[in-house]
Amino acid sequence: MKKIINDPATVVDEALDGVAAAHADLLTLHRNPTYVTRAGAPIAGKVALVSGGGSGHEPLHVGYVGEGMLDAAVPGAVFTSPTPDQILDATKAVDGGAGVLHIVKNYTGDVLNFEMAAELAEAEGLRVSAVVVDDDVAVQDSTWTAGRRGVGGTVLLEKIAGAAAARGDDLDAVTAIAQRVNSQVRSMGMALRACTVPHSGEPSFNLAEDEMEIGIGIHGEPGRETRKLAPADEIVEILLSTIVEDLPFASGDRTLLFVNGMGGTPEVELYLAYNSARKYLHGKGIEVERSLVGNYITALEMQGMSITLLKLDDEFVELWDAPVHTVALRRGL
Amino acid sequence: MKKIINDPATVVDEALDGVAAAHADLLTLHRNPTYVTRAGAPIAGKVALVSGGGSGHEPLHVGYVGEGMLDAAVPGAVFTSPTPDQILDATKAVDGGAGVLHIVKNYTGDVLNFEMAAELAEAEGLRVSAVVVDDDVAVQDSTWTAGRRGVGGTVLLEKIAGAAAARGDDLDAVTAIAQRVNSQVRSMGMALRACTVPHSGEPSFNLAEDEMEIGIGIHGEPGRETRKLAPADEIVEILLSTIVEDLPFASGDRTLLFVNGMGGTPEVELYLAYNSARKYLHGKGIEVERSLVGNYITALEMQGMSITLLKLDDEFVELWDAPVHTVALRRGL
Amino acid sequence: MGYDAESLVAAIRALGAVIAQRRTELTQLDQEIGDGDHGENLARGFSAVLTKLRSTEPETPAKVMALVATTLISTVGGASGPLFGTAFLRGSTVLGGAAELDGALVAAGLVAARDGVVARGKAELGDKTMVDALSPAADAATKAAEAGADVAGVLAAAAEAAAAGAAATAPLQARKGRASYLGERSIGHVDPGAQSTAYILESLAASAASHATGTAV
Amino acid sequence: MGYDAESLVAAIRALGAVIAQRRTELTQLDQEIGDGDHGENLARGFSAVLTKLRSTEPETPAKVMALVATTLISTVGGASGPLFGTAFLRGSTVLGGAAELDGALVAAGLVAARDGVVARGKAELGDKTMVDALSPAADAATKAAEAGADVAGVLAAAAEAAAAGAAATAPLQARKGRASYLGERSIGHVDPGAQSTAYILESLAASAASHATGTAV
Ligand SMILES: Nc1ncnc2c1ncn2[C@@H]1O[C@H](COP(=O)(O)OP(=O)(O)O)[C@@H](O)[C@H]1O
Ligand SMILES: Nc1ncnc2c1ncn2[C@@H]1O[C@H](COP(=O)(O)OP(=O)(O)O)[C@@H](O)[C@H]1O
Ligand SMILES: [Mg+2]
Ligand SMILES: [Mg+2]
Ligand SMILES: [Mg+2]
Ligand SMILES: [Mg+2]
Repeated sequence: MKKIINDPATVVDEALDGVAAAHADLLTLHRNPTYVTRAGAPIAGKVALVSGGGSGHEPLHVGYVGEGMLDAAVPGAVFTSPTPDQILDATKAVDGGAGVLHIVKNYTGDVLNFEMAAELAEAEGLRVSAVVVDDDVAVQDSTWTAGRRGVGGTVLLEKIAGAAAARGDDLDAVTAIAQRVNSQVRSMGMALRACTVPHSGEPSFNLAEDEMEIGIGIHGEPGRETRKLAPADEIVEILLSTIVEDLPFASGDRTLLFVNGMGGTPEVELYLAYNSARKYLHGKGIEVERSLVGNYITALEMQGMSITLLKLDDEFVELWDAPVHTVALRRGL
Repeated sequence: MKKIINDPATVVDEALDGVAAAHADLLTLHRNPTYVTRAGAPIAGKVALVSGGGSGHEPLHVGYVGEGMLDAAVPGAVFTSPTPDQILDATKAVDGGAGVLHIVKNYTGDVLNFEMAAELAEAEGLRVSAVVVDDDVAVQDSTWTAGRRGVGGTVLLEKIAGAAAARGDDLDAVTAIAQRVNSQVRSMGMALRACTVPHSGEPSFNLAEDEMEIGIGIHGEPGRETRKLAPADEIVEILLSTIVEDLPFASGDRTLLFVNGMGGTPEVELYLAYNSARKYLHGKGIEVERSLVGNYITALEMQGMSITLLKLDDEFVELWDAPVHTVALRRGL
Repeated sequence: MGYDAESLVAAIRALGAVIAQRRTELTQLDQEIGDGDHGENLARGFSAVLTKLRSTEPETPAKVMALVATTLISTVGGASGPLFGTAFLRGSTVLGGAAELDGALVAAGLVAARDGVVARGKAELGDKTMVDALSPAADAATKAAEAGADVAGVLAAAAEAAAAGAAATAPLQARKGRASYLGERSIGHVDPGAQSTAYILESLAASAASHATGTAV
Repeated sequence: MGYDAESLVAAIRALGAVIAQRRTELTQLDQEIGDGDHGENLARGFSAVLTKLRSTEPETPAKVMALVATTLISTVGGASGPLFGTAFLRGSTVLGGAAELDGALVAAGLVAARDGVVARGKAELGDKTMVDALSPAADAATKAAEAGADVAGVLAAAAEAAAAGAAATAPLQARKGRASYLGERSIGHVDPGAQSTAYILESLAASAASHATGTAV
């Protein structure tokens, strides 16, 4: 296994020490249990946003802790959701009296652990609401299944809901905006090469040199389908056509186009795919009004990308453009 | 070859179209010949900074075009320096009457093409000075050889010299600061896995599963030495001990520690290495006062990292902290 | 000698060793249709349980179960952490203040565990989850207890049913948990959580059996 | 029939085809001790030259050389762009207004080209660069011209010397260009720029030879 690590068991802890040391102005790292809070937390009277999940998706979520976005992030082991006591302590640490929104990606583990934490927090008298992000159109949705995964839409939701909380919206309003983002955002991903989880030491799936995996998640899960490798334009069309039909997005719609690298994809390929995606959307009369291109929600060193499309309205644009000061997203501060 | 591209011949052009579309507020892309200028260029009375080099190192240099950093970037083909006509036109486009500083990484191709462009620009009456960055301690320096490569130090130099130009320093002063950065910065890199240049289609070198390459550059060149893969702490020590002895850095020195990903390294490994590097420096009494961790000067999807250490003084700190607004670095704007 | 807290602690210790041993195998199962951490998750949890048991001596079987439950909940994470945690917690509640276990209590504990997991995870039989091992185990345990079986007998019946249930997950298409994302591609693989459930009951049954025959575990 | 601008254009066209053919080979050489783009760089440059020659008909050999020079400079990039560009530019200057080439002019052109490359790149003989092919080629050309050789004869002598010079770079340790970063690891590989220089002269010599014998190139 080719990794710059000392010991698979201490990867996350050592990396968090690094993050805390490099960004001491922005973040505070708490231990026993582990969670990260923004400078100045709790902010009295502001709705607090707490997210979390397995590690290995960096900069998600720790990279989004700060003014205008998350108040706390709760990192689990690599690709493993955090535990209720971590989430509970983070929730209590950032509650400023206006309640706490839990932003949960729709994975059974994340949902169950956040649920247990919320029950415990409510038992202690806190107000907690939750939004479960499930934007991955690669997964067939149904009330009988675990439902769709939360992927790229999470980043956009954390930014927009964070801005709503920063401008003073109350818990119900912030929750409603978060839910509205989730209802208007769709994503799909693909991989050229799998990642290797440190404790396993083996690639999480195998692809031949001329194959790609379509519909992957962010935990090294195999996707829905293995296909022959195709040109970028074709890959983009596979992903975007599914996304566009799902919501559906229609001619005249205003959108935010987010092309995300899975961690091992060079920028030149991401911008090339972004360019291709713009052209595809242009052909459908869909307007790209805001953009995000880069590694924002990753699966360790996986090579591949995901595309996320959010339907915009004036309020979303205003909240997206609002100042933010985190490790991974910074604007106007 | 596993890449999200359409055609090896058009990779850079398509990606640049994507960059220009995604960041139209910050950048203007020019064609025939190709170069990128910042919004509002030329800025009358301000020294202009122009850098450039082969593509494949993104976000370098296009990602550093903007207020407080570069006025223009000149991208060549992948890993191939741009041509004099590109550099000349970029130089003329951003000259605000106060002269132009060329920031050149020390590769024969970059040096020769920038030299030719400077000769042509001077023949047209422009004032051009140049700084050649050569911070890579992996390469033995000597007046008889091509000398050391320019690597991670380039990013820090572009930021600091850009801030000096933004505060109104004249060409001689900006050039002197740039040269001073170059004299105080040292870097060294390593790889776990090579990258594949699109037109070649083959990895630029091969390593066994238990090997790493020490002293690599940013163009997929093999390094000075192939070694058995080692724990992160040992890798960090190999790189940092060479860096520290070279300048040399001494106990009590104030530094900026920059841990850079080569494009395919997950953030968790970069922050882990950063943490290890901090501990190593702490053991030597060297103080880390500023930090940069992430993919800032890459070699496509290469897996690996470089470490850069800059000796700080008050002026460097002030210029490093100054506002900047580019695609890849943003602060206070 | 009855099956008291000390007996249960010994069984949990043996279970910890089994989990450590099965770590790689469970992780590999999870790599095929999940995210490759199930063995790692349980190993982390049970190693924390063993550490706690070095400094605590719970007085009743219920307290042993509660210790296991809270430790798993706070160290495992993932889907299996809250689910196994809930299972042990519900089991603990059923045992009440009893100083010793008997067949009926064990069966009631397994039924409560199953109901807790279903309430939390909302999986049904056939969704290809740990429920497919735990539910037949609870049913078999109930039947055995009704037939008068002792702790060892009830656990033996439960373990056998769980093993069969786990094996029977292979041909199913997952509808819950990560494996559900794979749709039809989940078919042909045993569910890791069902398999670990079977191993847990197998280990508890083996401990109870040697306890019954006075063999050291 | 003298060796005029038209003859030289035909030779450059043939050279363009040779470079396209050698693209992969030159890139592979560069991959061993450089960054794997040398063949790509030259192919891009000469394909631009061929495109330009479709719409322009330079009147003198010097103007053909100048067209090649400026096109290479503005399309090749890398180290070899300015160096080959300089070589053709200096060669062009030496040819002046001559309508036809002769052996002496070709030799003088090669000497000027070599001097230009050395002035720009500051490499010395033995540094493992294109100079190790170009310099012996210029010397051999001078000798052949002094002995009265014609264009074909001078280029044949130059090509032979360049090929030998290129081959002789293999055991050297590079002191200039990217290969120098490898230190001792650069030993054992032929320098790509020396090899391409040899191929260029080989192609030009072949064209001159068939021109002399009236064979179509
Ligand atoms: N909704 C559910 N109900 C019951 N069991 C579930 C449910 N979802 C997942 N599981 C069980 O959890 C197991 C996976 O556990 P683990 O790998 O530790 O967690 P994660 O899936 O979060 O990585 C699955 O094999 C399955 O048996
Ligand atoms: N200083 C120099 N003087 C002469 N030739 C040089 C010098 N530096 C490099 N070269 C030649 O350039 C060749 C490499 O060209 P190329 O691969 O196109 O450019 P780059 O090295 O910029 O990728 C080398 O093989 C060598 O022959
Ligand atoms: Mg998991
Ligand atoms: Mg090159
Ligand atoms: Mg799992
Ligand atoms: Mg080269």
